[in-house]
Amino acid sequence: MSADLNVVGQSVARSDGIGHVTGRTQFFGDRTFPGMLHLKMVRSPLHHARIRGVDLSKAERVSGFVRALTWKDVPHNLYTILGLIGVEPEEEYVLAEDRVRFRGEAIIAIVAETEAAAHEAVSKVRLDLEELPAVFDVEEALLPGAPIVTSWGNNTFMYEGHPCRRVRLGDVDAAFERADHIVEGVYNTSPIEQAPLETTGCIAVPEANGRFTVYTNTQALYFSLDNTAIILQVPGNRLHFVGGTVGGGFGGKVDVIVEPIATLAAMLTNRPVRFAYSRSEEMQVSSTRSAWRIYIKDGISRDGHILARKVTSYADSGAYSRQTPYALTKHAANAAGPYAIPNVSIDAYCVFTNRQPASAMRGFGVTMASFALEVQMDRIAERVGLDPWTIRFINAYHDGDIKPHRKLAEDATLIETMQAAAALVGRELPDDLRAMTSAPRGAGHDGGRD
Amino acid sequence: MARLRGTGIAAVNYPTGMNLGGDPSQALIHATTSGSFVVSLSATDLGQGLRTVIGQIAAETLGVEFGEIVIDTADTDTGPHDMGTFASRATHRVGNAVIAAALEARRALLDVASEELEAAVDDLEIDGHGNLMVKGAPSRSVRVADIAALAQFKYGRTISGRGSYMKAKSPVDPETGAMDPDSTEAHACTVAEVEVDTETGEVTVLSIKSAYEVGRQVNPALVAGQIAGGAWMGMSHALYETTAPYYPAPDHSPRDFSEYLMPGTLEMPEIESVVLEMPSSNGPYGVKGIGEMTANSPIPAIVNAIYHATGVRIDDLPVTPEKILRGLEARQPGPA
Amino acid sequence: MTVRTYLLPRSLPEALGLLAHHGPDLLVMAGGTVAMPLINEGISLPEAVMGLRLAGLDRIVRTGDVLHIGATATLTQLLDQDAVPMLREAARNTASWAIRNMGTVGGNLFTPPPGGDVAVALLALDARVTLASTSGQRSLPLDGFLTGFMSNELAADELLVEIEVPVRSEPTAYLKLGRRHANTPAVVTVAARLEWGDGRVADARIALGAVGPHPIRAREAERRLVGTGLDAEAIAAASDAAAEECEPFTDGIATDWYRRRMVRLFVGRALEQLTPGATGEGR
Amino acid sequence: MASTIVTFELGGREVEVMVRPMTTLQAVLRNQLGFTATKDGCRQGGCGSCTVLVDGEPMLSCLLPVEDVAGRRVTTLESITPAEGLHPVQRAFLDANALQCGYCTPGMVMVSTALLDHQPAPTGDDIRQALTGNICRCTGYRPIVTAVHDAAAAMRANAGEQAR
Repeated sequence: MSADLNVVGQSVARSDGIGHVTGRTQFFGDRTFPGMLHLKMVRSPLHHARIRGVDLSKAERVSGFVRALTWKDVPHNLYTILGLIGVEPEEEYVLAEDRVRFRGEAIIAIVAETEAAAHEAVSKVRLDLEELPAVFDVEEALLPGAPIVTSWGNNTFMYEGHPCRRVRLGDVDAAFERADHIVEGVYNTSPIEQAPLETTGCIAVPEANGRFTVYTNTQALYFSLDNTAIILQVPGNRLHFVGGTVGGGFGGKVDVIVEPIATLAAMLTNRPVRFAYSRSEEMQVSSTRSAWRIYIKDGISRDGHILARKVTSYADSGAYSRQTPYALTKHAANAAGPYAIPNVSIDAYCVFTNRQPASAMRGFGVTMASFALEVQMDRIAERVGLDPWTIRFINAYHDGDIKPHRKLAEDATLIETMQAAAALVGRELPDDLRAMTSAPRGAGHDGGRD
Repeated sequence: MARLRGTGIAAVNYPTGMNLGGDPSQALIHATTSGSFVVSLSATDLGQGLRTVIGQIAAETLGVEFGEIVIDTADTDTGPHDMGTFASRATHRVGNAVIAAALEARRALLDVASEELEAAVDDLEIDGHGNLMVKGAPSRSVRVADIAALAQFKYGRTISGRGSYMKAKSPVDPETGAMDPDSTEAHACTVAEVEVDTETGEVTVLSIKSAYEVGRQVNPALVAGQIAGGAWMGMSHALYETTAPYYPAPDHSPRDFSEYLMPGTLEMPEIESVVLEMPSSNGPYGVKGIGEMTANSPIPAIVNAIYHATGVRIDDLPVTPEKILRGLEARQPGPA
Repeated sequence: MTVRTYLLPRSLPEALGLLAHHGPDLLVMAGGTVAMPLINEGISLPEAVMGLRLAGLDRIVRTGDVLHIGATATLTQLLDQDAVPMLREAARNTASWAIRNMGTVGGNLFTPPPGGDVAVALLALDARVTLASTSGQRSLPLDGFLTGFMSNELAADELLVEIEVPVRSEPTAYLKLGRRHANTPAVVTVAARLEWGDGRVADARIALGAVGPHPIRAREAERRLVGTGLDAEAIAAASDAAAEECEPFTDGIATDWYRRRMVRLFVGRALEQLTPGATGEGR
Repeated sequence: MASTIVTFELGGREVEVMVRPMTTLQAVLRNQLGFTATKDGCRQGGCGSCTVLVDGEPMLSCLLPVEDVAGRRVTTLESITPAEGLHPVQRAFLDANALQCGYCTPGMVMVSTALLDHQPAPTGDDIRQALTGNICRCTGYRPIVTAVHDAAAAMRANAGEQAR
């Protein structure tokens, strides 16, 4: 088939390569504008607190201070990224109103003539905070009496009336009864920073025609534009977003957090405004890959087939939703792994804690499921006395198999991929494994399944 | 001092596209007077090489040289809507939109050529190098560039095309979780080899060897780049990275790159890979998407290799030297 | 406070005069590798800063058996001298090439743990520091200059101008454990130096980094070595003593638990390198 | 807060800038002179993306008050890029696909260039040691190390030809 193609399949030189090696590639932050102001955030020093008062008087006297923005200046003071993909409720404030739910939450935006003046003014804002009890563990957050992070009375995202995203296929309890082995594991992962080398940022520039041009390194240009238009309550046609060259994303630049407030500041000052995260803000404030706790319980037949798999997952969303509720749905769809398992039960909880919010990162909802599942597969292999290759081959899904979410598998090539990996490392596979394919199961291919 | 070696494997799948669909990507293409084709998008390039692979897909579909394609992205005043670059969706979604736009532009080009060459559209072909000819009659060949100019100055036509790709939004059954959560699935299998210093608990990743099945490689060199970078990131996740070193405690969160640990040039393992191509039914030229998944299989492969080497199972990421040392000490009571 | 004054004296007297004139609020900076990140992020907001890069304090000169290291000599300059091999090793294990081109030996003494890898070596080498003010100079042992976390004997009107290191011939060992092999904060740093007499350890210096409020000496471990032939038993006793007497802390790099174990291990590894006949193979 | 005038050599010509006290060389290059190849990844000295050469030695422009380089010779990526074509290190980075997003690339190229100026025939360990202060989040470093090897070989071959 490749023979029919001319350029698809060829390693043509990257079209941006010369720009990259000469440094001529223009990133958003390589632009400067006359009169450009700098925005820095006053952030919560506490994990959870009630805001009793804010005193800007000393900050306002700093030489170079231009203005401060509070939540009262924000027309629609809620981020709308979930709303844009049809997920409710919107709950994260652009600037905190009466409460902060994580250390680093933005409270006041300071706009100043220079970055140094902005830093100085930020340091002079006095916050009157009443510290509240905080919760940091996904399971402690679900206990009765735990501090409530959200505005709706419990610490989970609600999926159509359920506190978790559910997937159900067959009857796991009955299959556990029949199983020869029960293998259980608990897997924990830490939050991780996307750490793109270029930090998240933008410059919003007022134009003579009343529009605003926003130079940004967002991963999703229209997401950012739509979100900004709603928060500012202006027609989208007043906004012009320019991007396309991003100094690394890895999911960290899908949150569209910086553009709305920078554009608002540009609107209120009628000057270009730059807002870019510092490296420590990128690490301590911007969204992370969520931490996970994943419980897996498997019922295994004597010959190593997985008869039933029950997965209970908790993702630490931090203080707000951002993209994590959506990640749990993707997680639930993939939490049984690339295996054919007739009985599956998955409960995937999006849990809120007083931690910096999590959101998207490379492998959204799947990376840590793959970690847990593939370590679990080795546990199963050890329990039933099979080698790690065999356990995966005999359980691998085939085209036409029903997945836990009830879509029939297509494009399944796990078996062929494992065969190629074995060949790469010189692992001699037994003939029966070498003969397998991912083709739909026929006679002799579904050996002994229930 | 003992240095123990072990190998581990992991096999994974990875879904392409925003899981529940409803995520459009659009493309517009028009020809210039000189026969170049401008592809207007609003998709962003994160460094994976989007501009390059989309240019290849456009060139392939139009039948012209890669150098004749100009990718104009991302500007909301000129580029049509795109949901964004994430979820391993860009090559799949934007590629499909560009194919649709290119086919429409190609048809407009052939319509003009048909008149100019007095031949039926179905009898025309473009050779992939910018030559347009009557099938079986190589002498009746013209340059695409000449037709593009004639379209503008003789026929007063545009040579342009519009394309959109969207997987319809899929609902989720809240009781059973029944849903359609992917467009296609790519696969990977990784074998990792590690060495563990039993006195310090330090892990050296010696090699990460993987097979990837990605449907179709539009640009093998760029795929190789994703694999090498993803393997490194997977190793980094497995052994180093955290914003909360003592999770769930929130203390000691890093502020800079000396505290936020990632492996460097002195920790590079050997990386080897093989790529299989089993084209998907719905990807552009069979593409599945590789961007995200390359970091996934190395993580459990490394963790399994550590167990194979030491007999200590660590189920908490990152696997720090301290966790290994505590595991070893728990197995063999008494000071090391 | 936005920096309103940046002073760049061209000589030591000028620097001392400026310090006396501006008083204790003047931030003194040498290589900038510690202060500049804090200023850039608005964490430190000094009004007036004095940079020492041009003050002529960057020479490394050997006089007899003493190596005089100007306070603003860079870590790269330490790599280029060969009088004291341990200092080369310490510099090589510190930060990255560009940081070594900027960071100074004097500045390393003011770097909070887990930084200060060169200071650990200097401590084991019995280095002395020279402090100067407009009213004169004084010299004191580095061991004693460092008094606590980010605190030292420097008076408000004084500058550190020089570090004096005795040049000796006995072998030394310097080991640093980080989470990476280079450009990495220390889990623990160990610098060891033994003086021998009649086949016995006559005197011992064991300095530890990243396991105390500042680089510290493991005095009990040193005592246990004196008079021994550095056999396995002596090494074990000294390692245990060092692990016992150090004051490890927990940070994002390692816990106190892990650091204490690594002190025991790396003091042992360092001493094994110093065993007569050892090949010197280490990390 | 009196501004001062600082003069230094940039890419072979003398430049004069008026700055507020303690403005970093990075800020001067990027914001005042438009030399934006020097990047801005952390301002903490931790990423290497702002690496420039001062009198031929790699330094981090984010940590360097511009007053400190008065009278000295500063080399940025713009300075080593030939009017036509590419420097051998740039060519090698391009050919080895030693880049993805491009944000670390200028710093990587500057350090590599300095290394090859000091050591025309570096070992693999020399290369890896030289690059330990430069972070890349995309490539996993292997293609970058390969590129520096390739550049060294190309520059030696080129020097050999010129000698003949």
